[in-house]
Amino acid sequence: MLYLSLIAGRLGKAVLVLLAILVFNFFLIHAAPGDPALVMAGEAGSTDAEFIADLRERFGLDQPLPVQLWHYISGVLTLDFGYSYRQQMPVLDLILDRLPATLLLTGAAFIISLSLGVLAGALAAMRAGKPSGSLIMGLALLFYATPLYWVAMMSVLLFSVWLEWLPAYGFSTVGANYTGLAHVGDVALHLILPALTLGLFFMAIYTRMTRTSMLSVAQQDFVRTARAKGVAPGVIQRRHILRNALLPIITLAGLQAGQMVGGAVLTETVFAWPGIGRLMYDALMQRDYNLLLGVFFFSALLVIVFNMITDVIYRLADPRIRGAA
Amino acid sequence: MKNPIASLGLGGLLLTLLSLSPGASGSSASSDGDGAQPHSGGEVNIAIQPEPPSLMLPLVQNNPVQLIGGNIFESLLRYSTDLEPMPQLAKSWEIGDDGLTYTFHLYDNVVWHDGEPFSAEDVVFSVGFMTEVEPQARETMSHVERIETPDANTVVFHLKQPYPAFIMAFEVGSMPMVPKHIYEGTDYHNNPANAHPIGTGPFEFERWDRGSVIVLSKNEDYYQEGLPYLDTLYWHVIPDAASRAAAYENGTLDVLPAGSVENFDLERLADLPGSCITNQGSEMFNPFAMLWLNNREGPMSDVRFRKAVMYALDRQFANDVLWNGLGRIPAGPFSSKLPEHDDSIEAYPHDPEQARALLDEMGYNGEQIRLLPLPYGETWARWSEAVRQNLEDAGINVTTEATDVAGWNQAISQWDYDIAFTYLYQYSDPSIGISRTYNSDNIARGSPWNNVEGYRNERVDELFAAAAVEADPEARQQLYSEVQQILHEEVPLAWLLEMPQPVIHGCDVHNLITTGIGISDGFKNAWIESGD
Amino acid sequence: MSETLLHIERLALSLPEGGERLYAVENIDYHLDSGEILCVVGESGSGKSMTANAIMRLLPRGVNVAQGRALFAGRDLLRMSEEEHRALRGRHIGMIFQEPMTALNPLLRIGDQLAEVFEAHGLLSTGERRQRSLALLEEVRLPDPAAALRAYPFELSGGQRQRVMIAMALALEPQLLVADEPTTALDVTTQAQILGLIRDLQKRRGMAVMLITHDFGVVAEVADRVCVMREGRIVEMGTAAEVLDNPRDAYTRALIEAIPGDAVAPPREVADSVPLLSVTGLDKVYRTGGGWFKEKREVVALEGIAFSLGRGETIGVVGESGSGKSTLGRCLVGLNRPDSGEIRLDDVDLRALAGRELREHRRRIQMIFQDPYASLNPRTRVGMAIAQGPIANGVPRAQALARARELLATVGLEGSAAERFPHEFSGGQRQRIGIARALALDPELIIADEAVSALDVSIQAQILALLDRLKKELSLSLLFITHDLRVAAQICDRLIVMQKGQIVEQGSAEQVFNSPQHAYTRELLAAIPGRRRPAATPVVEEDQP
Amino acid sequence: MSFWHRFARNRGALLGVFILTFFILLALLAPFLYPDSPWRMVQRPFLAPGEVEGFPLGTDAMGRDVAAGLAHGAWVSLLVGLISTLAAMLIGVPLGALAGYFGGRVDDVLMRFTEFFQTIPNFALAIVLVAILQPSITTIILAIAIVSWPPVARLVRGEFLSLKQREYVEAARLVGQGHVAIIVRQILPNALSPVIVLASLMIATAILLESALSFMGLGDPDLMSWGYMIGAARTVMRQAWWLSVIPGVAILLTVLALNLVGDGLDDALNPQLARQR
Repeated sequence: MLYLSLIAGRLGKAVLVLLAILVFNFFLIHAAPGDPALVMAGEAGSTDAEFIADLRERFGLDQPLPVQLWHYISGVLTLDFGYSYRQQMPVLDLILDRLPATLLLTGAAFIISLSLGVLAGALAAMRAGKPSGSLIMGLALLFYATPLYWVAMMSVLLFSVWLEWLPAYGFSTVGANYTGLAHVGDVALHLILPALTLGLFFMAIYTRMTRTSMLSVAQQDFVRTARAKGVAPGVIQRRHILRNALLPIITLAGLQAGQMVGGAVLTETVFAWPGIGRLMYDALMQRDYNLLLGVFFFSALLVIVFNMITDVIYRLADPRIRGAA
Repeated sequence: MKNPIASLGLGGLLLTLLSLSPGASGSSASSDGDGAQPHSGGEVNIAIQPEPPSLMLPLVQNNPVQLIGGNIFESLLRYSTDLEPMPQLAKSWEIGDDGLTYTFHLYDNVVWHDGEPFSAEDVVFSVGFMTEVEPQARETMSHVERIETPDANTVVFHLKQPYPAFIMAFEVGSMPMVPKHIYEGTDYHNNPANAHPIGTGPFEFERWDRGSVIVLSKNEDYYQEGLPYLDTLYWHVIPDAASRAAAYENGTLDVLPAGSVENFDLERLADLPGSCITNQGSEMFNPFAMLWLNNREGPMSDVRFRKAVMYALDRQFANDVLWNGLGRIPAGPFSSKLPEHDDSIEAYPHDPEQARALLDEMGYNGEQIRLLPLPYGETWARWSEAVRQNLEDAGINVTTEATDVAGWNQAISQWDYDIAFTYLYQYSDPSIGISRTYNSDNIARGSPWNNVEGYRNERVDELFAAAAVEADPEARQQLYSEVQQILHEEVPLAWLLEMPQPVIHGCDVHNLITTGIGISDGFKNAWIESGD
Repeated sequence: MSETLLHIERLALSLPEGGERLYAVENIDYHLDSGEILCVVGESGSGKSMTANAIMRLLPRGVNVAQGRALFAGRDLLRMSEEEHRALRGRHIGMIFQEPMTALNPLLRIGDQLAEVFEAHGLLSTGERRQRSLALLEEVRLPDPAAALRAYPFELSGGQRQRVMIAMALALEPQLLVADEPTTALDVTTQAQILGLIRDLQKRRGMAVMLITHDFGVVAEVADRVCVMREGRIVEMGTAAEVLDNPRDAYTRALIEAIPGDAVAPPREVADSVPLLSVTGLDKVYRTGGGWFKEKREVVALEGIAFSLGRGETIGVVGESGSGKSTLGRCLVGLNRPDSGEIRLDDVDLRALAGRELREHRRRIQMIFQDPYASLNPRTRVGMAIAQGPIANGVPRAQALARARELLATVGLEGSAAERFPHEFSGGQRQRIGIARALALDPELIIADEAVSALDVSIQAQILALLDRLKKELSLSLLFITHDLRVAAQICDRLIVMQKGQIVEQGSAEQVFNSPQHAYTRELLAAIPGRRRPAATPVVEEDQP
Repeated sequence: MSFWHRFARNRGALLGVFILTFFILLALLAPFLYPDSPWRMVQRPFLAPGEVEGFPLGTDAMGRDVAAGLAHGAWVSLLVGLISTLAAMLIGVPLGALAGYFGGRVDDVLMRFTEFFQTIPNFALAIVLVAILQPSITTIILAIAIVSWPPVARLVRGEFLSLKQREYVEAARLVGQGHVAIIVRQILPNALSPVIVLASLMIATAILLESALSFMGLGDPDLMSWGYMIGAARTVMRQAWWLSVIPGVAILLTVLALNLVGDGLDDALNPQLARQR
């Protein structure tokens, strides 16, 4: 009951934040030079003022900004995200079309980075001061310091062009028309490079964080208690140190799962991944206001959802929070 | 008077996709003539960038739409690489001796993709459709007094006065045929059929996975026996140029339309085994790169400054380094491709000393000049860096103001720039592609495609006006020569390059380019060797 | 019955280079017989815990065994393999620690943590482990042991957790129990219970206990034998009776004498009849949570508090943690805002004032804080720390700094201390600085909140003496908040006993000690460790550092 | 033990300082080492490193000296990193300080505000900001600052929340110091250590962010930065791999060095604080 009301409270707040983001972005976007009519007219090479005026009228861009905002917001409140000026399709359809790809990419990157990162970090913590531990940390630092897009470029060069092991871009093999398992395998193959590229940076973060966290937990009194009980070192690491060390990582993971959506813009561009990050970039360049706002809305929604999931997981993981609720 | 094709032309600005060869022909021919026999079957993979907003060519005419839409839609005619009219939906045509009647005889076995028969009524409807939605078509068709359809397969246009360029008006991008039975009486922009366009072309729309691929499949009921050869066309959406190059390299892609890879990559990709490059297929458009110089204000209003800019530019370097030496340096405002080009005009040489001297003479006080690059990829970015360096070497202080496409459009159309990159299509006639840039009655805020530099010269206005209606070729040439001499002397803007538009494709793809608009005219005649 | 269980021979533990001394402990030599309680006593830094840590192999990084042996049932604990040692830990040697709040894994249920002891040594089946755990919790007298098994540590109080720790340490019936300051973090009544429990279990099981403490009261309560340490060396060892009654070493003597006795200081002159401070009807409720969807929680911190304090008088406020005594102090100085009630200073109702006027009067009440480490800004020079108050009240900077130097001298520090940073001083010295800061605004009333409880006994005595002197010299009034009745007894004229936010008893110190009226007061008094022993008269003079 | 002593004990941190010093010197000396504009086309394009004397790192696609670009780029990258971090601090520190110090409603409002910025994916926001304001060094710095201040605010708030409970802060309140004095003199100096550590890492992140923006074509077109060099080299990666590798390695080393220094600062600053608590 308390749980439910808590979630209801969070939802209420989330709706407010989302609305605020929409309004903020609305004005931000309209502050940009040019508008969709001008872009489309420019593309079409049309010189006719009537043509541009016609476009503006068709898009409702001839109305005062507050009126446009009001239309937009009242639309969103009824889950109508409007029409993409450029793609001439409902924004919601466009986004829902692209969302699964982004979720797949970020989800895979997230799982890879979190699992490998925590594993590496735990190993590094247990081998702290030894060469193997330093090696892991050195690698983590290297991954952390390397620009994401650079890794992407280099890995396409290496794995797709030179070694020809993996596809260079795209979501699946075009024209192959795989079905069932073959399709899944095909997508998975395409997923490897972008997911690794996107995950590498975050993996480095988790590695560093896990190690730091474990080393600091290792200093705590209850670890000493466990040692005094005669618990085997491996069990201490796992049951006592790692478990407690994971708490701050859960928080971080929640924050970063959301940020991955933003980070995906670069990855999606280099790997031609048909996700919402690229949709955003294109919409921005084309001043496709409705679409851009829609993408912002959904990526913010993702952040909020991830945060809530994090909260729930944190509650499950930490009895103290559960108790305080 | 403007050809509707002009509307397409500047769409090329988005990312040059159309091909046109200004003189230099490709290193290897892609078309017929290598002896192999066409055969049916197979698929071709083509890069498409950016992803088109729609495939409804009659409503949206930017480059990616036309690249794909040219396969779905057709017009009455096509035009050879020598710009001669060829049959398309019209199997033959006659022009009255008075130049006032144009009679088209249509194929009688044409059906729309949905199975409905195509008839002369559709032609009349399409003309009405296009004049309603497209300003350029409006202008072209303003010469038409009335249209008659004596029978289902004949259309007759009666013009108000002679207008020789009318025969050039039936290119697929300017006058695509629209199915009357679907669009009549509907809100064209919101017709559900826009998502699944219906044409008469050799390929039908099959599938569009947004962000990934657009698939067209063979029109089995095509009215020309045996055509098309190919079964399927895959248009791959790959936003990154390097990824497109990689995809071509590993064999995923068969065709890279002009502009889909950066110029730096051209030579390498063309040199790959089994790779061919061609410069043909953009004869109809004739793209011409230049710098707008804002004649209204600051140093640019002084002709000495504008000349100094011409002297400062190292155009040879740009052509060699950025355009693989495939372009051609223009002497004046007319592309050397045009017959009206005056060969006696000499290009301004690269001479920074001369530029400096002119700047000293005019008393240029070192004021900052804003340079607006064209936001269409790396080649243009590099070019603007080179130009900035050229100008600085001549003593002009330059700051670059980068924008995205929308910002560029805004700045140009609001005249908020000092020097700006652009390129325009000159087409097949100066009255279509060139005069619009210099005519003073074409100065109007709000469009990036008119006389945005603000140049005014009554004599030039007169000459252009007279030349456009001059029937006698010699007299016409005289008028155009005078215009060229005046403009060359007054330098209203800086002429950079007659741009090459090379297409790279696997040599196993044959008959790729058969007309003056190249790939945009569709894969009707193309076939692939392996045919797998 | 007494066979030697643990024998430590010439043990020396080296400290990392660059420290203040070379060895943490040196030349340690003692033995522990089964069935006896050995108390290792010393002040902080004496190295009293180090030996135990060495035995348990829990030495901090950088501290190493330099020489010596620790024989447990004939085997050297310091040299056996880690595996062998691990088999002993928990099974033959149990250990409990000072801080029960952090010594249990917050994410595991009590039952799992208990069962882990058996699991670590591969004993019993899962069901049996549970049964034994339950029995153990019963044995340490935890209320509702079944519920406790399912509970997480945060759901238990400090005393309950310490009982769990004891149960855990005793689970496998070890021959030796090492208890490192097991009661220091606990309230006095809880402390008494835990000590009783340890004593009781030790008797029943006949195990040996090494109890490490700084409190001679605790020693008096439970020790069979005593080992006194100072600066890493043993200064005195003997039976409890010998050492307590007849300390041979001067340091031991000083320590024992420094324990505030439980006798009341000689009755002082009756204080000014005109009260400086009078408090009536003070209420304070802490509210947490709240907001749209959260449940509110209310904790009553103060309820109907009323008392008055005369000029030059010292009142002690005693009570256990959570009794509201600190809240009272904070309300008086204005750090907390009471919900209702009156605080009158010389007939001025502080609660009715605001702005400049309030500041003017606030100045008259100053505070000395508990933690000498937290009460000074580590990045502010000592002189500035003292001068900041006067400067904020408009005294010119130079003048305030000069005055700060004088005040440092007043509290027994050199004037040059003004130029240094707090971390260059010891805890006792810092507390003197804190006092100097409180004096800088020439207050009439000083509130000392647990001002000596973080200090070693010998230092405690010095600070108490200093306060006493200052009070007389500067005719200050003092409100002395403490959980330690022995300390209160030493310095206070009158006592206020608080429980759960209410005053349960107040009266002269003598009265409260000798004839406590309220049951809670009696309980508190009874819980004072070592109270049976006749107290030594406080003779410590304040020594100048 | 002094700060420097502790810092110097960390070999990684020393290495970081060494690398960083190298790049800072390179940046400072760039106008003297390469007085000409790094944009000047001075030789044949695509010279490999060492191919022609005087061009140790070769030339780029336009025949510009890569070494000159690297030196001038060091200046831009470090400047962007430093100033945008400073700007983020200027937003984040006061907001975090006010939220943490006053708590309650102020905290609520300021934290909602912070959350708001954290809810928008930050790279996306940076792209939008730069695209909308049009790319220039100022807008890039502004955009980086706007997307990177929230963690600062959160950190500072956390520090303030815990430090304001410190007895010395209460003591300052008792002796009558005002809010401003307490925030600035009592709490802020003690909250600064973790902020400094965070700042060193943020400089690194800012450099990465700038390079990513440049890579997307949103860099300042008049300034030669490392990110620009990689972005420009992307299209010629196959012809001249070194053009993307050289600035890539420069970014990598700088970010690495900043992280090492950050770790060193963390080691050196925070134990001291822990001991003083």
